[in-house]
Amino acid sequence: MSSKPLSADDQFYREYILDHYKNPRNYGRLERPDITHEEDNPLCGDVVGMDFSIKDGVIDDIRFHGRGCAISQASASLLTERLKGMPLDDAKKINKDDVLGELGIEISPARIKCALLSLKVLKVGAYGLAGDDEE
Amino acid sequence: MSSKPLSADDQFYREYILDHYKNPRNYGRLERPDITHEEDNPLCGDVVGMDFSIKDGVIDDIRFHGRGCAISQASASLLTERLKGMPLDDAKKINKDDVLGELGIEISPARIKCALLSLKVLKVGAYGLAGDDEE
Amino acid sequence: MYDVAAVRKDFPIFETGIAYLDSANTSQRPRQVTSAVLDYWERYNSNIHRAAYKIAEEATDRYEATREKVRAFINAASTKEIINTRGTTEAINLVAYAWGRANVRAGDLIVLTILDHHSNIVPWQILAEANGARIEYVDIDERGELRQDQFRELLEQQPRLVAFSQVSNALGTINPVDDMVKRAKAAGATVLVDGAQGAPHQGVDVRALGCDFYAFSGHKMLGPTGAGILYGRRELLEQMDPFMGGGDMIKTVRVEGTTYHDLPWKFEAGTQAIGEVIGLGAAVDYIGELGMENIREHETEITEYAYEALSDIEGLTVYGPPPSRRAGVISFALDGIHPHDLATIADRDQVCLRAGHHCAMPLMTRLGVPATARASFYVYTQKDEVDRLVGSIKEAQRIFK
Amino acid sequence: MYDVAAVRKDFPIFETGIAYLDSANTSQRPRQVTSAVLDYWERYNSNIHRAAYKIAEEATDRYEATREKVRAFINAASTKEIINTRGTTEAINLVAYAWGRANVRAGDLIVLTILDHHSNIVPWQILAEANGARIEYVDIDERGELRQDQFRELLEQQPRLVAFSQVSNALGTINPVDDMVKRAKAAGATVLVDGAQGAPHQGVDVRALGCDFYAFSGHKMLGPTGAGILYGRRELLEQMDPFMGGGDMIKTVRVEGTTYHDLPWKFEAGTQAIGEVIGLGAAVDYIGELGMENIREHETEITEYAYEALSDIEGLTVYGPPPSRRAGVISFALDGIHPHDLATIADRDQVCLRAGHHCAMPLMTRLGVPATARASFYVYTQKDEVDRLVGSIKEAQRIFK
Ligand SMILES: Cc1ncc(COP(=O)(O)O)c(C=O)c1O
Ligand SMILES: Cc1ncc(COP(=O)(O)O)c(C=O)c1O
Repeated sequence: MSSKPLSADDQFYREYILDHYKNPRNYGRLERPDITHEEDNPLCGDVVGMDFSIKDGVIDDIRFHGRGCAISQASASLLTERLKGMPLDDAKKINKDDVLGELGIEISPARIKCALLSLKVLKVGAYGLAGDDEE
Repeated sequence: MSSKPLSADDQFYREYILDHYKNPRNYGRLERPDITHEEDNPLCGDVVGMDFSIKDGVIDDIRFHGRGCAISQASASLLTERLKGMPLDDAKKINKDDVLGELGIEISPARIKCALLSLKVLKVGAYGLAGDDEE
Repeated sequence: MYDVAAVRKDFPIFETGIAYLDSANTSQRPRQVTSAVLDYWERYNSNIHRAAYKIAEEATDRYEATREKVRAFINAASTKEIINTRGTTEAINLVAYAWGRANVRAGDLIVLTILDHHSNIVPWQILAEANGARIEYVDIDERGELRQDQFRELLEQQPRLVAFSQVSNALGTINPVDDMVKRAKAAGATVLVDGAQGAPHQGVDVRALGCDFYAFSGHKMLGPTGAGILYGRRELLEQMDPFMGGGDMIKTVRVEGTTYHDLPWKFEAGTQAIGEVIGLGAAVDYIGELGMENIREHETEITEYAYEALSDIEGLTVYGPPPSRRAGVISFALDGIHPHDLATIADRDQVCLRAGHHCAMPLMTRLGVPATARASFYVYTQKDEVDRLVGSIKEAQRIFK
Repeated sequence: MYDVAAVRKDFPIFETGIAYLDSANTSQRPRQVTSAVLDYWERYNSNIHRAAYKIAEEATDRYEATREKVRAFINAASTKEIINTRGTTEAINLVAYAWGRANVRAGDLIVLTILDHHSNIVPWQILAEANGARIEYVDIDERGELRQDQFRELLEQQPRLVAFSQVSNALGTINPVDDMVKRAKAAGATVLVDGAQGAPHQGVDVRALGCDFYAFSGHKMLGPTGAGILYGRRELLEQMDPFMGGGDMIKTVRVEGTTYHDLPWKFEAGTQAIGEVIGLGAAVDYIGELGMENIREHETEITEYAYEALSDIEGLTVYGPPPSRRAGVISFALDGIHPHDLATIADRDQVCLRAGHHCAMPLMTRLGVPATARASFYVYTQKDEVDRLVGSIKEAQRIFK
């Protein structure tokens, strides 16, 4: 099996996704977050929470915590990188396609929820939006 | 269709069954029956009731009433013919096979209940036996 | 032109030579439906919603695709309103338990009709008994049509629930459901429409109709047994507690308590009839290809043909409304010949005819008959089958003359 | 000798090349089962119990023949004790509603276990909430086996109901059901055994076991989806009111009230999953031909083989008891690799592996894990499929190294 050439599924676990999984960026908690929110995906046990520090309408600082599969955690790590320093109004515009695009891999329907869990945290936590529109 | 030769199903409605259906024997009610009992087959709406007059352990007189298909009514008519004058102890021994044998035709599973309704009246009415053993 | 001969080619069972006149009971299933189920069994057989591999993803997708097909078929607002059940009966019981137990109180009035199927009567009798409600039945007139005057009087008593069928399975009466739903809603009632005979033959637009619940069975509309649908208005379904508990209808289960899944899964506990639901999706597709308008036209033609042919027979009484106000169902009686005897004689000619109370005993009692014979039609019925029925009836009359 | 290669030939799906290791979730279905259903569709497709013609008689006979086959399969005293349901979940809910609502009172104790499936937990939570009962859960020890000491203590409190599974679907633990039922009965409890994983793999003799209710699913034992069984002791079933109301479960329906049909039909409202029940009968036949003893032996061999192969892998933890006390189920975890990621990688090799909570969240919470990976086996599983799983695991470890 290990002699197999690089396949679509090795792509699935591309280096930088594994890197974000093993070395998550912005991991941890903020001492005094302006917003803090956590969501879980009970069907697979993935958990992602985010702490936001907001200054003048800009995401001044951000941390995430959680546990789960590589997709959910790498997606959260990638999203925090993108959000840091972003005006809230711009953050509001981030959608599914942005998040999936950033992952840059084909996500099967069964794993979509893992990939989008961090976006749900952003949406529900930061804007109080109903979180079920990706179903 | 009417030119068809006598088939198994014409047999099914043999002359004497039709005769018993159209000219039921012992049809009506007794004035002062010793036993009277009625059963119905709610699934098809067949009803058979019997009045018994018992003297010295013998079925001295009998009448049936009811409505329903040819099978249920002919079977009742045939059974009363047989029961009239029979000692109760002998009547007790009458079983499914006797009744079906007397009809002398092949009864499909769906019609068995029609054919045996009169036997059920006899059993439950005259002996208080549970009536569901033919199921 | 509707090509019934071509349609019949999709139904292998007709090669056995039967004349099938019992479609109101259950329909036949075309190859397109059975091969959809076979495809599931042979290529991607797996459980759904817990998919960790491709074939389970395909099963999940196709299972959920049926939901969308059904949503479109009945024009519901959202797939959240489409709940898979075993059939009409389970759908109605789901409402009677999950909505009824919580919402119907002692003294409340439930309005049903005398021509309804047992499945739309007994669940409400059980509920009424449990919660102390009372039931009134709308009567029929001499044509077998619901007495609208009496219905309106009953509405003045502000019933909590009104439940009736779109089409009577026993008489074929097409009820004026649009008007009845509108009036019942205006009177403040929750309204359930039993679409078991409506969905396959008339179709429905639940949003235009405005009912709260709509129930129907897949097996009466070319789908496999074991799959049917409850439509419920989202708002009501959201408020309701679940019916059955178990796998898949939960978000989290803890010793301390449980949170339930979102709609529609909240009402789908345990492994569902996956293959059958996929088959139902194929049936909806098949009906869509034939076109509901065409189906209706074809059925009307057959029904008029049969109505005339039967009415011509001496000693034959047809129950129910004129053909213009009935669906493809004809209930009738023959002088001096019990329906069962007729069915047995017809069976010899491979004519499949129903005889009995058609699960509508209150109606039979009302009509003063123990049973009727019933012929019912669908997409594949052809005139030749009606002719064979007429032949069997004449044969019976000859035997019983 | 059990010839697994020959068995596999009966399952067309294996021609797709999948290694199917998710049989505890749902099994595959052999040609013998699917062609029995196809035969129904193509030759005698019709509704049952209202038969007025031959094909409906045949459908009725075959539908009822399944009941007798199932009766013999579990050694029930009478077919009156065999009730068709959609599956285990509906069977348990039937008991929770029809027996539980009438018999469980405020303050009563219900004893469940921490390793049960949601379908044997949530219905009782709903019942406990409705009727004010309380629930206690028997814990597991470090081997994943039920703590019998604690079970006995709970029995001293004279629970009204005790419900547990014959075999855990998540860990494969074979519970000592004979002893547990005997003790629970002696303590005066009504006892339900969830046989969803027991019936397909161990079989059961309900009379020897002595439980009051036994539930299982056809789709986990080679049958179609949509058909499962509730066994209930006749005496209890007789006393119970019906669950759902509708067609076929009644004797007479009148405006003034309704009388119910005899057992078992009292509990089968509406058109049943006829084709699926017929398919279940074929599945019982198929299992009978293989022989439950042979099936068990084959599964033990595969399970031991897999247990050893997996235990040899570094960084892999197997949950639950040693192979001698487990059924054909192995739940495990890999250091640093989430079960979902493993399943996705396995899927690339067409290895169908389950990852998740297996509808046993209370157990997952107890084990302190969010999810496990699970491989499960059945009549058709061969060692080659286990080898392919091992390959996928190693591949995952390479990728995540
Ligand atoms: C132990 C156990 N109980 C109950 C169930 C529920 O069975 P079903 O989903 O077929 O209703 C399952 C299967 O998922 C199971 O493994
Ligand atoms: C009008 C009507 N309602 C309800 C039902 C019950 O449907 P099912 O038996 O599929 O649950 C039927 C069919 O028998 C029907 O014709």
